[in-house]
Amino acid sequence: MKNPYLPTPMRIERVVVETEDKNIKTFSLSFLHKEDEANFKYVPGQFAELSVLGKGEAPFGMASSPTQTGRLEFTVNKMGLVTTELHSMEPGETIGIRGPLGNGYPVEALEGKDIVVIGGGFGFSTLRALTNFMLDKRNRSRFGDITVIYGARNPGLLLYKEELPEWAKRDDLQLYVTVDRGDEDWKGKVGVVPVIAKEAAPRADNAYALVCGPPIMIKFTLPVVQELGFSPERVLLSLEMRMKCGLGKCGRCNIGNKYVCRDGPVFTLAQLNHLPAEY
Amino acid sequence: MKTEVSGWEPKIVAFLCNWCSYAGADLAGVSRFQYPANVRVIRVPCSGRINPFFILACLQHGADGVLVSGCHPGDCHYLSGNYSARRKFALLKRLLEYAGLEKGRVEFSWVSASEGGRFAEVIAKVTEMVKALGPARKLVKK
Amino acid sequence: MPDLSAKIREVVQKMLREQEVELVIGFEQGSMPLHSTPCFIRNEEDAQRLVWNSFCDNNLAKYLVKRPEKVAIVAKGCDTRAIVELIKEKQVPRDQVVIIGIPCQGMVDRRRIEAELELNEILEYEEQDNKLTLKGDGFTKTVNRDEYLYPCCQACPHKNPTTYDILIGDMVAEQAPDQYPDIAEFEAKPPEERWQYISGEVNKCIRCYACRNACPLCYCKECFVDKTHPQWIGKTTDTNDTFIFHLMRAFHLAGRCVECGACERACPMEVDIRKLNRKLAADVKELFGYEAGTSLDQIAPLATFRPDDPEEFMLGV
Amino acid sequence: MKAKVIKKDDIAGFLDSLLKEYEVFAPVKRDRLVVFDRIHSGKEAFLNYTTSITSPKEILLPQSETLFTYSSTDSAADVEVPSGEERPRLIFGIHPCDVKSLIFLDRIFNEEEYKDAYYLGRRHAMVVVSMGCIKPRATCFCTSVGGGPFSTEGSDLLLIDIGDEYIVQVISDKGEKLLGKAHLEDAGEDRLSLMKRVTQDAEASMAPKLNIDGLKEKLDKMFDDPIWDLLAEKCISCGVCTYLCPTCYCFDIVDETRNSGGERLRLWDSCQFPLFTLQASGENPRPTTKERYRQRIMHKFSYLIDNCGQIGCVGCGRCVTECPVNLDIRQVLTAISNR
Repeated sequence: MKNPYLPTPMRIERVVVETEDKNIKTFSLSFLHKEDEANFKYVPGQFAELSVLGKGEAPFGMASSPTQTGRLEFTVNKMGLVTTELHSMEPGETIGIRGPLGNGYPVEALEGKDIVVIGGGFGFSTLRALTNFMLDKRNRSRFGDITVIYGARNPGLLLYKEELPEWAKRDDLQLYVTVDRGDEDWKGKVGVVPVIAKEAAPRADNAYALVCGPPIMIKFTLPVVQELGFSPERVLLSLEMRMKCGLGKCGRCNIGNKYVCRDGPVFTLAQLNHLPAEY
Repeated sequence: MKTEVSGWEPKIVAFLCNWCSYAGADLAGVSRFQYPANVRVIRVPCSGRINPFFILACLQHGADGVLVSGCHPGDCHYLSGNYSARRKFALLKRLLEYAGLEKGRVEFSWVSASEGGRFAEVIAKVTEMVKALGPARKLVKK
Repeated sequence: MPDLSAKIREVVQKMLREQEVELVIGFEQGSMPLHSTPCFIRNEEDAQRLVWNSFCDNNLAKYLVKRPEKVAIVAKGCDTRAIVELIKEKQVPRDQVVIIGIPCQGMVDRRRIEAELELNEILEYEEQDNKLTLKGDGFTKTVNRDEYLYPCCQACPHKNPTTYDILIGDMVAEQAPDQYPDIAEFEAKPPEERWQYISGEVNKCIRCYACRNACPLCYCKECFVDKTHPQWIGKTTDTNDTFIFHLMRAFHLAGRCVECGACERACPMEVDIRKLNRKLAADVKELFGYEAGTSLDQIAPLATFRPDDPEEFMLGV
Repeated sequence: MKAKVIKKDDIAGFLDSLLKEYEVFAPVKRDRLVVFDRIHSGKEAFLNYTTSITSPKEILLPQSETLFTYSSTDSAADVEVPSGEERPRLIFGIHPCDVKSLIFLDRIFNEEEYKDAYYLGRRHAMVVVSMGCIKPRATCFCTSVGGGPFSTEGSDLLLIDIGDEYIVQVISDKGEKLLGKAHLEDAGEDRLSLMKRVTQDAEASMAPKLNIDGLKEKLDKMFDDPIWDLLAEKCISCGVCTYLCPTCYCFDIVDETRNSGGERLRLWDSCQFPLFTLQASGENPRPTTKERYRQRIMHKFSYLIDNCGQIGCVGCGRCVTECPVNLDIRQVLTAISNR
């Protein structure tokens, strides 16, 4: 068995500064060794530990779709020791990766269903991966209608600014981009995610809702999706928690008897309803 | 316990306050005073800025000696930074030596902006003391 | 030692009845012989649980920091010293705490008694006046409590509360000011021997931080050992890192340590922690004339200075 | 079951013979405390003890261990995993409760989906020579959590003190092999009946069992119970209980740099430390002692049953005797059961 603590080297190919405050960057990485790439099979919603030798590791969801080969993307918010170091790194430099970890979105269960993606802020990264996965021409026919509702606090904090207009042009995707507070240049929607979700009112029969965002958004969005008719089994959430090993062993990321790193990070609302409300 | 290693030159970190001791070092340079080249200078705004961890981190990671130097009492640019520092340093120096660290590894001095000559003398003295002690062995992280 | 339990209960019941405070922090019987344990009393009936004996060794001031409610606290000399420092450091508002001061006759070092009895486990004990009667499987032994006081209690010059709102029991005679003879003796040893001794002590440390967490004056939200950015010291039990942890833990308590010995009692590995704390306490007293926790008015020594502070340690050129 | 006998005076010599083949760990005395450590001579072993202060888990799960080293912090550089132990390990004089903790750790670090190479490197081929507890402490509660002072589970040999000699019970083939060259005398009827008396006396001297039947079912309904506020009120969030506990295994992973390179380390961590769950954003989902103490109890007595069919407590009593504020897990479990 492979030693799960050993990082695999990857080269930074491209760094995109996502937000105006420059605190969020997306790193595009390629494996130094071809065989490592072949071994890294993942589904949207899974995550990996990015490793900077001398600083440590931190977990991030894959922001890219597995349909896009040759590159892995991670959207990194500058927060602590590892992320600060990552933010100082440039294309050509090498970092390590451990993964894929966690369960990811239940792609097979989603097949044949309408999909409603609801994301807020930084939590949108793995939902973006899932959306691109579904939009891939080999996959698009496997899913029903796709609705994407994505919000940030202000226009400067919206991620994936190159990609959103592309999505907007498509006729096989209903896109709602919103901000809590606009500015002079902002022509789009203004309003918090739960309100926009209620307005958009996607049909709930034969559909799944996937929700990821800050706790406050989740809190107000869950009643909305349930009002729209999504049963708890059809609402999926991706959680986050301080993690170290990513293997369900180091003992810190559990909610009740489930480890976010190993049993999650994706849970149905029905599962979460059976777990304690706190960590 | 003296260990004279042939060809060995000590590494000494000197934390100098921006307003007095650093200027004193500058003056020593401009005035062409000779002093040993063992010192690596770190400029700090005030001797009051010195966190004891700065000193311990130096010893842990390869310094053979540490010098902290600030303005003479009464001359602090921030009025009382060096007074507060003096109390801290008094306790720290005593604690380190009590725990068995050699006298002379960690030293404190006052050097003003006009004391270029004194700066050279302080450095010479510190270097001589650390040389006599030999390479740091205690608190050094292997 | 007089049994003050009944008096404490009476006072506490009255306080709770009259709603003078919402909570009283005191001691109750512990779950093992020779143990008392902190307890939190919120109603009159529960006040019956309160006890006072030779094993009320925890420093309860630990529990006062950032309390939302008005609290009364049962406090020995060292507890009151800690409360004084906490008040001065603005961690405890003076008007939010009612100090039930208790003159203390020193607490008993159960580990020393247990070590002497070796494998004979104490299953029951009785305390009467100055005698402790210890009973176990097939043995009964009576000892004089005063011979088994904690080292910090033996040296304690402040057995009486340094400040209080209510006093229970009679003030006890204080012994002469601490001259720190143990520190002087240690200091007289060669530096290498001191280094070896402290290295040996810190090598026992398992970095559980019980010393820090038991200390009434350690309340930082983020301790220096937990900092990652910058990381001051490594997190392993490497001797140098652990040495620096203990040096700096003691240094952070310079002029604040009330010498209650909570750190040493909490340490499962019996590290001689007070060797460092007491050095600083001795120096603070000698250099700055300050004894922690003895006065609400005197400014903490590292929060002030005098232009003529000693500087004999400075490099003379 | 085969039973041999060995004189107490011959133990040091027996250990010396084992030292030729094994890395031997045994209780040793350090000042007033007994800890487990590697011995280099049979004389070092100190067997006349009740409970060691630290648990022998550190033999399998060191407080800090190197996952790998690197000569440069460039992630393209090769990392090096430390090579495993060369000689098989032998633990001597360990009490049955601590042996139970080794079996517990096996189910965490050697399970179907996760085999920890570092752990297994130390555990595989390990020989366990345990020693029955003829004098359980009043704080021992092994019998309440499925163990016993003379339990043979997990041992290869079990020693029982009958005065000047130990009865050596042969539990496994490994144990039998170990005795191979020692040529010990059979115990014989008289000694065995003496042993029976000793063990019966010891068992009878155990404190009454805790009444904790149905504890898990209780706990599963009690996450939001206000009792947690009270139970944890005196806890000071130190790591004594978790660090001394033979089954607490939670860990941290950190990097340490030296010169240009460094190492990635796995260290003991404690769910009682606020930092354990503190996120980089400053958010802490377990902000107070209440949440952290609840996690400790829930993990040990509920979650572990769901996840690997065992509880995380062997009843050694270390957390009971060493807690600086006398927060007694026996009282806590009883309070929960009485809820």
